[in-house]
Parts: sequence; C-alpha cells; structure tokens
Amino acid sequence: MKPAPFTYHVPRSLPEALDLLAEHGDDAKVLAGGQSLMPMLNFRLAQIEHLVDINRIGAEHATPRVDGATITIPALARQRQIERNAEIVAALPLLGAALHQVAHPQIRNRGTICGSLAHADPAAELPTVLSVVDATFTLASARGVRTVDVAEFFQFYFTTALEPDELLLQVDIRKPAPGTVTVFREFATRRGDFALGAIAATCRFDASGTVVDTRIAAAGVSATPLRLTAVEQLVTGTDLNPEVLAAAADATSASVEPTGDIHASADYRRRLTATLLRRTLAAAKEEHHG
Amino acid sequence: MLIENAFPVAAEPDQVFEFLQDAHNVAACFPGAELLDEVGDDTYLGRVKIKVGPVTATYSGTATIVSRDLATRTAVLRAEGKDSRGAGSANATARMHVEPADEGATVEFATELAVSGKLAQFGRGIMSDVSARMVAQLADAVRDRIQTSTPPPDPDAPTPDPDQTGAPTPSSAPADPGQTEAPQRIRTAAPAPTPTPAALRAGPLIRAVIAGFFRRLVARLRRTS
Amino acid sequence: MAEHPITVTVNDIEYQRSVPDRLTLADFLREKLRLTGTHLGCEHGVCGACTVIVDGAAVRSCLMLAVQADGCQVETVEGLAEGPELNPLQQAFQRNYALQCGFCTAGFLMSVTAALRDGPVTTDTEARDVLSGNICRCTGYTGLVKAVLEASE
Amino acid sequence: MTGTVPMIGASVPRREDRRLLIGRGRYLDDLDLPDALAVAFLRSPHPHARIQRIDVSAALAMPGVVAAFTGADLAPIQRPLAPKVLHPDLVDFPRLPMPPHEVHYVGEPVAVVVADTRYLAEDALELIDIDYEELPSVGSTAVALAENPPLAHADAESNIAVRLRQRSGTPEDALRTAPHRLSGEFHVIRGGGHSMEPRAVAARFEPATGQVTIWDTTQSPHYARQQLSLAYDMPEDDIRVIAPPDVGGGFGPKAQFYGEEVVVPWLAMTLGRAVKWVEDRQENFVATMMERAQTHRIEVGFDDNGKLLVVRDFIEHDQGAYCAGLQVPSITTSTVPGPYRIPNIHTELIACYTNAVPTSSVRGAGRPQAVFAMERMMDRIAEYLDIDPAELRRRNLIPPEEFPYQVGIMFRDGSPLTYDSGDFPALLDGTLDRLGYDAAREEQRVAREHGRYVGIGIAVYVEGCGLGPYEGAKLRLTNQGRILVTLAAAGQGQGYETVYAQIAADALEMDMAHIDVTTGDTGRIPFGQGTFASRITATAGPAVFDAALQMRERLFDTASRLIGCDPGDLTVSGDTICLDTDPEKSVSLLDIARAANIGKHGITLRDGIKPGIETVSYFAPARAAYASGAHAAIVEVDPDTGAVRIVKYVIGHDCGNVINPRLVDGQVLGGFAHGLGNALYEEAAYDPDGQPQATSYLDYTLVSAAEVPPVELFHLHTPSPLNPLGAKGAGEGGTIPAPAALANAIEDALRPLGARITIAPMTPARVADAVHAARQDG
Repeated sequence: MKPAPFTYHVPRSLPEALDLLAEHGDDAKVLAGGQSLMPMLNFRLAQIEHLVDINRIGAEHATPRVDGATITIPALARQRQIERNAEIVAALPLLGAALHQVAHPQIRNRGTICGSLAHADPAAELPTVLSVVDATFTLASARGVRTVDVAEFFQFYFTTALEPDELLLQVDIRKPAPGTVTVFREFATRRGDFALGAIAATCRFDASGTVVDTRIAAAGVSATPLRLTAVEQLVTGTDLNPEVLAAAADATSASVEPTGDIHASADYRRRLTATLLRRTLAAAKEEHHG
Repeated sequence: MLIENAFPVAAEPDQVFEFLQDAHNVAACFPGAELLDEVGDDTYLGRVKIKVGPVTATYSGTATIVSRDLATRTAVLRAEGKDSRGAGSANATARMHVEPADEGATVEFATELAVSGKLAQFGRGIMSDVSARMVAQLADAVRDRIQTSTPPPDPDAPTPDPDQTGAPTPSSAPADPGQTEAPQRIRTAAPAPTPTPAALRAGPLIRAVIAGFFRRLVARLRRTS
Repeated sequence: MAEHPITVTVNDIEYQRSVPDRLTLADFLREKLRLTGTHLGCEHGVCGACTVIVDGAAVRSCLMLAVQADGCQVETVEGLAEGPELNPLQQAFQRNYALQCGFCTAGFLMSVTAALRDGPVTTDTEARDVLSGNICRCTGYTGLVKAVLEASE
Repeated sequence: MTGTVPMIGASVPRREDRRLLIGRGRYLDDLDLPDALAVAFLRSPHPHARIQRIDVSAALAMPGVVAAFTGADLAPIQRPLAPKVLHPDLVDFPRLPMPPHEVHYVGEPVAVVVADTRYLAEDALELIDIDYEELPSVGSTAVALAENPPLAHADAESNIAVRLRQRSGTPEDALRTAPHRLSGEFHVIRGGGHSMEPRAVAARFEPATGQVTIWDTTQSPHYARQQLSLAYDMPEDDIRVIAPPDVGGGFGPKAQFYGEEVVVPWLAMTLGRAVKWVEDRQENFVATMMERAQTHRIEVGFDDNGKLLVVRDFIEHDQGAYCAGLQVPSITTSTVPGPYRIPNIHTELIACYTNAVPTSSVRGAGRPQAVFAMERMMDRIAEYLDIDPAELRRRNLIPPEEFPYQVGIMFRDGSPLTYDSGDFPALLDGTLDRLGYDAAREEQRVAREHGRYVGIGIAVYVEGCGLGPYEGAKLRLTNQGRILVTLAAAGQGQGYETVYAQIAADALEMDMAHIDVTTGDTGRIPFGQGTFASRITATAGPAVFDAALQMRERLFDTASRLIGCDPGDLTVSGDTICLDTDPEKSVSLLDIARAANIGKHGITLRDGIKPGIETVSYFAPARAAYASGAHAAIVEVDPDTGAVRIVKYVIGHDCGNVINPRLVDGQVLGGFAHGLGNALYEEAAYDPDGQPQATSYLDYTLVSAAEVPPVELFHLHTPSPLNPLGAKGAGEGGTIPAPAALANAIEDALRPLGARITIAPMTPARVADAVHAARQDG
C-alpha cells in the first residue's frame, strides 16, 4: 500500500499554486489536509502525475474570520481549528455540532473544511451543513476568481463546479438570522463513521412558535446533499406538532431515493432519514421552547 | 448488476437502430471510450479511459456485437476490458432494442455489468446509482447525436417491413451463471435531457466503481482534496 | 520524481535528509531514521497505529508525506520516556495492563499524549472518546481507559 | 525457608511492557536485515479464473526490480499445503503456494516481485500482464448448494468438501415423540482475525552452510518448519524458523500455513539475498484466512418443563476456496450441545467450497456459531413455554457432580467429548447475581411501560481447550548463571516472558528475577506444536513446571556436592543455593554453572558433578480440558434506528487455575471486544460471485473504545484434573458467547414488537429491518 510515483509541488503563494494547476490541470490534484486523498493514493486507487500541496501558500489562507454577518473559512482552515474557534461555533453552532461527528481528532487535525467540501461526498457532514445556510463558494484559478452558491457547487457524487485548474479558495457563510434554531442529527454505526443518515436543519420561529422559515437537508440519500424542499414547505407555518412531524416524516420518505449497500438496505436508509427528520424537528421545537 | 434504461428518441426506429449498430457511434457516445482498431467479425479493440477526481483507470479490451436482428431491432454487445494496471476487469453485456413509439422510437438498454478486482471491492455501495446515471448519460448522448443529425420522423413515411430485412434470428446473450447470481437490478426512468457538466461526461464507467469507495473512504477520514 | 531535501526535528533532534516525493512520513521515520516504534497497521488512516505528533497535533503519519514535514517538530513514541524512566503515561499503561501485543501501543500513547495536553480527562466516556481514534485488537480497551484516567490525575 | 511468595496466581506486571512502551519492540518489519530486498505479491482480482498467460518481462525490466516469478517458475516448490485436520471423506483440492493455472479466490497469489523497496515492488506489480479466463464462481454456501451451482473448482463434481455427522441416542425418535418441538434458522457472517500487525516473512540464506533462517509472524514455528522441510525437501535442521519476540497479535489466522511462507524463503535461497515480505492491510483483507460463515438449521425437542430431550442441527459451513483443515467445522459439531444435558443429539455439517479466501480458526474457532444457534433456541424455548430463560437454563445445565461428563459425541482431538470439570450452575448464578438479574427484569418491566425497549440476554458455553498432542519446554542454567526457559510456543502478546517465568519460579522456588524466557525459535528447541486453540497454558505450563522441578533437582545436586552436604539441607536464596541452617554456606548459580557447565579445559570434573545443567519436559494431555463461561447482557434498543446500547455486561469465566489473573482478565476482555465485533459490527461481506466487498477498515468495522462498554468480570476456578497446574484455556472465552448473549438481549428487548434476530452481526440496519418486518407482519 505505497503510493504510485508522482511529482510533488509545494507552491509558496496562491498565484504559484494556480499556475501549477493551470499548467498540469487534469493531471494535477490539490493536496490540502490529505485525509481522503492520501488513503486513495496508498490504495493506488488514485494515481496522479502532479500533487500540488497548497499547505504553504500563506498563513492568510489558513485564518478564518468572522466579519459582521459573514464567516469566512479559507482553503487551509483545519476542521479542528474551526471546531475550537469559539466565535465561529457561537455564530454557527450547526458547524460545531457537525464537525464533532467528523471522523476523529487525528483526522480533523489535518483535514480542512474546504477540502471536505471540494471532495463533495454526499454522505459527509459538511456538505449537508452547507446546504442549509447561505454560503458562497469562491473558486480560484489563474483565469480569475468566481463564486457559486451551494446548489451549483455540488453536482454529483464527488463532483463539484471546480474545474481541473481551480481550487476552492474560501467559503463565506452568512450567519443565520437571529433567533434561528439549528440542529444536526446523525446516525452512524460507530463513533466517527460515515453517517448511515443525517439531517441538518435551520428553523426560525415567530413569537407564537410557528415556523416562519426553515431549511432542511439530508446526507447520504442522493448524489449530492439533498434539500428536502417539500418537507420545508410542509412544516413552514406550523408549530411542529406531532401530526406535522408525522406528515413531515412521511414526506421525507417519499422524497428520498437512497441506495442500499453492504451496511444498510435502501429501505432502512429511507426509514432512518425519516426518523432523523422527525427527531431533528422535535429537537428544534424543543430548543426554541427551551 | 443489471441496469435497465429506456428513453425516447425523436427519430425513425430503423434509423435509430442503424445508428446504434455502428460501433463508432456508440463509442462516440460513451464518454471516455475510444475505438482503436477493427479486427473483423463485428469485433473492435478499444479503450475506456477514466479519470474521476483523483481516481484514474484505463480498461482496454474488445467489444463485439454478438448478435443483431434487424427484424426486431435488437442487438447484443459484449465488451470485455482489462485494467491496464492489472487491478481487475470490467465486462458488460448490453442488450439494445429499439421500439416504435408515438414520438419516433424508444430505445431500451439492458446492461449486465460485472466488475472484478480492486475497484469492485471498493465500489458496490453506490455503484448502482452511478451506473444508472452512466447509462443515462450514454442515452443523452445517443439522443443528442441522432436528433441533431437527423430530421424528425415523417409520420407519413412508410414503415419498413421487418420481414424484408432478412436478419438472422438473434442469439441470446451469452449467459454467465456467475453473473446471474447477482440479484441487483436497477431500473431508471427516462432521464430528463438536462445538460451534463463536462466533467461528468468524462468518466462514467469507472466512476461507478470508485464512487462507492470515495463515499465510504470519507466515512472515517472525511476531509480534503 | 525528485528527491527533496528536508529538515525535520524528531524528538528534539534535527535531521537533514533527502526524501523522494512519495515517501510517507511513517516510512521516513521507520526506514530513514530507523525509529521503528511507529507502526503501520492499515495505511489508510483508520487504525491509528502510526499516530505521531506533528507541531503539537496528533496526526496519522501514513497520511502525510515526509516532504510535508519539512521544518516541522515531530514527536514519536521514542521521545516519550524521560531518560531511563517511563513517563507517567507510560507507567499508567503498564500499571493498568493497557497493552498486550504492543503493536498499536505507540499510536495510543501519542494520541493520548496530545489529548491530555488539551486538558484533563475525567470520565470513562471522555476517556473512551479520546481513545476512539485508535484500534486495539487485544485488550478490549478496559486497561487503556483506566490508564488514561489515571494519567490525567 | 523458600523465601519466595507463590508466583502462580499473582498479577505480576509484564516484562514485555517496557520495551513496547518506549518503542523498542521488535516486530518483524522492525528487524534490521541489512540489504534485504522487498517482496510483493500479485494477487488474483478474480474469484475464479484460469490463467491463460502471464508476462513479467516489463516488470523485470523496471529499474530497481531484482526478480519476478510466476507460479510456473516455482515448479520445484509447488507442493500442496496440507489441511491441518483431515477426514477420510474430505474431497481435497491442492492448495499450491502460487497456483500456475487456476485461481480460486480474489487475493490468491499468482506472481511475485522482488525489488529494492516495497514502493518499487508495488510499481512492478502493475507492469505484470496477465490474461485470465474468468470462470463461474461461488460467493456463499447458499450459492454453493443451490441446484446446478457454479463450481468453485472447475474439475469438481460438487462444491461439497465433506459432511461431518455426530450422533448420540436416537434423535429422530426423540423428535417424533417430544411433547414440544421448535426450530430456527440462524446465520453468522464471515469475519476475520485482524491482528493489528498483518502477516510477515523474512528470510536469509547462508550458502556456505546451506541453512536458511526465516523470521515468520507465525503462531506455530515448528509446524512451519516441518511444512517447509516437506516443500523444499530439506532436512529440518537446515531450516530455522524464528517467530520474532514481538508479534502484533495472532487470533488464529497466523496459526495457519500459507503459500507466502513457502515462496519468500525460496526467494532468499534462489537469489542468495535477504528478502522481506510484509503483508499490507489490503492484502490482509483478501489473503489471510477468515472464519465464522455458517448457517444453522436447528431443531429442539423438549418437555413441558423445558427439559431438553433432543437437539438436531444441520449446518452449512463456508470452507472457502481450499480446505486448510477441518478443525473449525469439527469443533462446531461438538459445541452445539454446550453445557446442557441432552440425551439425543444429531449435528450434521456440510463444509462447502466457495471462491473466497479459505477459512480456518479465528478466536473462538467454530464455537461462537454453535453457541449462537443453541442459545437462541434456549431463549425461544423459554419464550414458548413462558419460563424465565435463566430458569430454563438451570433446568438443563449439567450438574457439577456429573463430571467427568460424557456428552455422547466426539471432540476434534479424537477423544470422546468429555467435560473434565466445571460448575455451570454456579457460573450462571454468579453471573446473574452480578448483573442484578431480578432487578433488571423489574427495570425491564417498567421500561416497557414507558415505551422503552430494554432486554436481557444470557449465553452459557463450554470450550474444549488445552489440546494435544504435546508441548515442550527446556530449562538451562546459562553460563552467566541465569535460568533460561525455552518454549517452542510463540507468543503474540499473551505475556509468555512473564507467565512462564512465574511458573518456573514456583517450581524452582526462586525469584523470577533470575529467570529468563525465550520463545518461538526452532533453533532453540527441537519439537513443538504452537499457540492455538487456547492450549499453551495447559500444555506448555505443565512442561515448564516439570522441567523446572528437574532443574531444581540438578541445581541442588550440584550445589550439595560443591558445599558438601545433603541436597535435602539446601534452600534457594536469591541467586544462590545455600545451607538451610547456615546461609553463609552457599554457591551461586554462576558458581554452579562454572563447576558443571563451563569447567576448565582439560581438567577432570569434580567427583560427582554431572555436567551440562539442562532439563527438558514435554507434556501430552490425555485429552482436551474444558473451560466454561456465562455472559449476561442488558441492552436498550432503538427500534427505529436499530441502535443497540449495552447497559450492562457481565462475564462469568472458568478457566481453572490461573497463573496471572490480570493477564487472564486481559485475554477475556480482549476476547469480548472481538465477540462484540462479531455480534454487532464485523462483516467480511462478499458478493454472490465471491468478490470481497469489505476490504478496508472503512467497510470492515472494528470496535473502538467508544463501542466497548465497561464489563464486569467474575471468575470461578474449577481446576482441570487433566494437567498438574489445573489450568484451562482463557483466550477465547470472551469471544465465544458474546454474539449469542447480545442476540438474546436484543430479541428480548424487542419482544413486544415480535422482531426476530437471526443473523450476526446485528448491525443497526438488520435490527431495524427485523423490527420493520415484524411490524409489517403484525
């Protein structure tokens, strides 16, 4: 389990990194935290010509910021670093809750937020969380910089809007409106495992306890993190009473089409997602009241 | 794994069938595929090169049209490919049938896909999803090419008499009992002809195989490019 | 492929070596520096046997390239003991029968060392959480949990 | 005075720990073999295929590659690796070290590359060009036994390797006349050993002497040497197999003998270079033997009181691509009756060939499956008769006064299955007391009223261990004046260096500080069997004890002549032997060594001194000893997610007399973690064609500390009469009944919903699917 040969590049600045990607494009791969890429190299499932290690392109790309209503997470911000950033976790508790379920500290110490997003695993926590907040993805290449939103960024299994010469420079997340309750619920076989199912939700209630705005996404039931828009519509304007929760769970079952594998049948994943949805909304209601 | 797929094409059934009988056309619609040589007896040497994210693989081998029946507009293609790094093989038996329909024709694909080796060990999880999408992409490409290169069918045009085609009786696809043990069966609806991103077109075959690995890999090791 | 000159400080000793592009940090430590206390159990980041501390953070040395460690401070199991004396964590492992075959032990020691620097571990649940990124097939973890709690006192 | 506290029974800290804690352990890959070349194997990607052509020329041409060989190149050593345990009816297929023509499982080696580094060797593997003709393949026993199945071996008539049948009484009559009958079908999925250190072999050849030295992570170095002697047609004396002092776990698979162990030393001999092969985890997943996969169709007959009258169990066993031995199926057939008195027994096992990596013993070795089937049925009987499951078991347990108890069938060691000792009722009740069984039933009742699903599960088992034929030990007074204990057995983390020093210390009545232990080297002791089947303490232990008694006699004899006294007047003090009445009159071990071992060149020995102080003992048990145990669990189940939370777990364990209690605890707790994995997590999934589906730790889920609950241990010590130490085996008791106990607890928790638990591992999806199915039915 030794990686096949490649040429290692360690650019010292962003322009240098982008030039390398421009030059090698399809034959190159960006190395940030390496916690998904390195195993694939060791298994020789991935064989690449050029590895562009962006870890030394500058400290400014490793320092997250909270600027007014915007949280900026740059390319090299480690998951562990964000998890321990009190300001960010306070501004977006959802992120902290999700990060704690991502693998183990030894992985999060090196793994980056942007890397996880660029990897675009629909069963992963972070893409699901990003699906329920207002987020802007900044994509940089030698050709310039462009931004896309979450719906455009995640395209298919492990496929994003990133072109071969682009890297995910940063993600800007707008803090949810004041009073928004956020909940993340995941079910995994073991600590640190990928989710058999997960739900991320943001919920804003009015004074009477009625949902006025909500976003809900499910992990691992589709080729991208899946926004449950039908469920959102169903619960908006309700007080999330038991009948609504039951109907929302049914709507969830109807709107996901997961795939079975050696770990769980498709039917189980559908039922699990509905169960998690029900529990997520119940938790949101409780948190609002509590 | 059996992948079934049906899609409409706004063209004459015979025209569609003729298009699909040409290995060059099929190869052109199959992303990442390349025909290298024609060795006779409806057999072609070819290569499918795939790159999905960091994962790359090249399968090279043969594709043979093992049977074709103009009367029923049915053809069976057998493709056998070997991974260039010795990591396994991918074999497919695809049965293609063109049926007249209101809008022109309906193409039905039934593809029995068997992947062996390293990639197969990692990828069964969501392979079915991705394989289904892969065939859908092939369907998109077929439809695009036929519809852009041919005018819509003339509803008044005479339908050719199947009896006049003189095609031999189709032989059934070679049955591999080992493969038929796999009960997985996927049925996909006719895909919406949404434009597919260029990156996606690049590598459906192996994408199928590796995607599951990715998914589980990140499972524990979540993170990074 | 090229060789890259790197300077790495391992257990307070500075090493200057030339490494190939693809050499992992784990293989560098084991093969080039002959620090064989760090073991390879899975080479895909799950078992944790290869865990070392790089610039203060516990990481998988099988998922990092040697060349990436250029300029870094690396701590391995060989650096834990204080002279001939086992350090308190090592002593706690021994006292609590926290090891059997010992193959995974270095990884556990390094993970726990990093965790204890972050703060005390006071409950069984916390201890199990701290240990959960490493796999042991021999002990059933009971001794490890006790050792972590004892070392944290 | 002896001056020493008894060491047998003391929780002595392990001697091994220090070097392991400071990173100075010496596992095989840590050995510094100068200029050793790296070996890598190319393995079949196909479950079943014919090799049509192999071309290694491109690999050979690669810089850094020293050699590359195919199976055809290995003709001189392509002798079948014999099954360890045979049966006259076995339909055997030759398991060749590296088959040249036909491969039968994904992972079977087909070519080998030797290169300067492992990196380069793996590069070269990708350059080997092979054409395979893929053949129909068999991925499970269900496929193997289907009508007109594909054949796992192209030239076979069927996929059946052997049928094993065990009978006592008149089971058909008993079933016909039993007042009540119940039947069930249970499945256990494949699982592996997963020692954290995979397998490894290194070898160096000395052309001058014609001797080859082999370092091998094997559990059985003497077995390996004997097999190599046959494979190479070489005298055993020219082959030295050393199991390194540190081996990173064994758990069964390393007790088997593999093709790589034949090929790697051959490479060293052929190339005249030191070579090293270290299996990586990817290889370990497809090439190291596994176990577990069985289907049980079990039927029991019983009376109104729940007294068992008969058990009949039809078993399908997955033998894998080749028969590496019939130990596992044989053990399964004899483990079904367990601790219960059953007058009529019929167990019948069909071992099937499949196109998956061969199976052999993995911690538990055929017992967890049998216990799973039998203990599930005990709970079903309790449910059917509405008797408390603990009470039902009590009514059927063999009472202690009936030992030795003849079960009526045979054990795998060739002797009638005869339980030597034990106290099953005390074991069960002691375990239930610690669980707080009655209170737990009350809590369960309350929980159910609140809509919570709490369940209690019990499983009791008996384990044949301490098997023959024999194990040996050699003691020597070294010329440095220390006592060296040499064992043939190789350790994998059990603490042999500590345990056998304890045993020798007691026999010698000498402080352990003067005693060293060395293990697993065929160059140091000529005969041995190996570490497997929880046998070493009960076999090597008595051998060490006896050899040490002899050593004491030799030491005293020599000392008495040096001091000029009667041996009976002597005693041991520190590293000296001294006069009981006058400790000033003493000789040290070194003095004795000088007098009897070193001597003076050309000078006659002192009168009466017998030279060469070395003693040897081999212990051959009359038959297997039987350890026993009871596990009890309280779980809470989430019927919607299938999550199982273990609220409390108690293990009652009886392995006879214990040498080092803390080390026994460690064995039991470690075994439990493995059993928990088998119960809830570990699944070496194969698709129906035999393509492995779980080949990384992302898909094959080993338990971490977060999954293992705290466990309360309870020990009973009924000494085995079969060996002088009264010892039994301890390495597998934590594993064996865990899946059964947890299945019983989960089904009990879900009883209000009627969910049926029939498959281990009980993953969340399986548990929730069972609930869902019950709800659909109900």
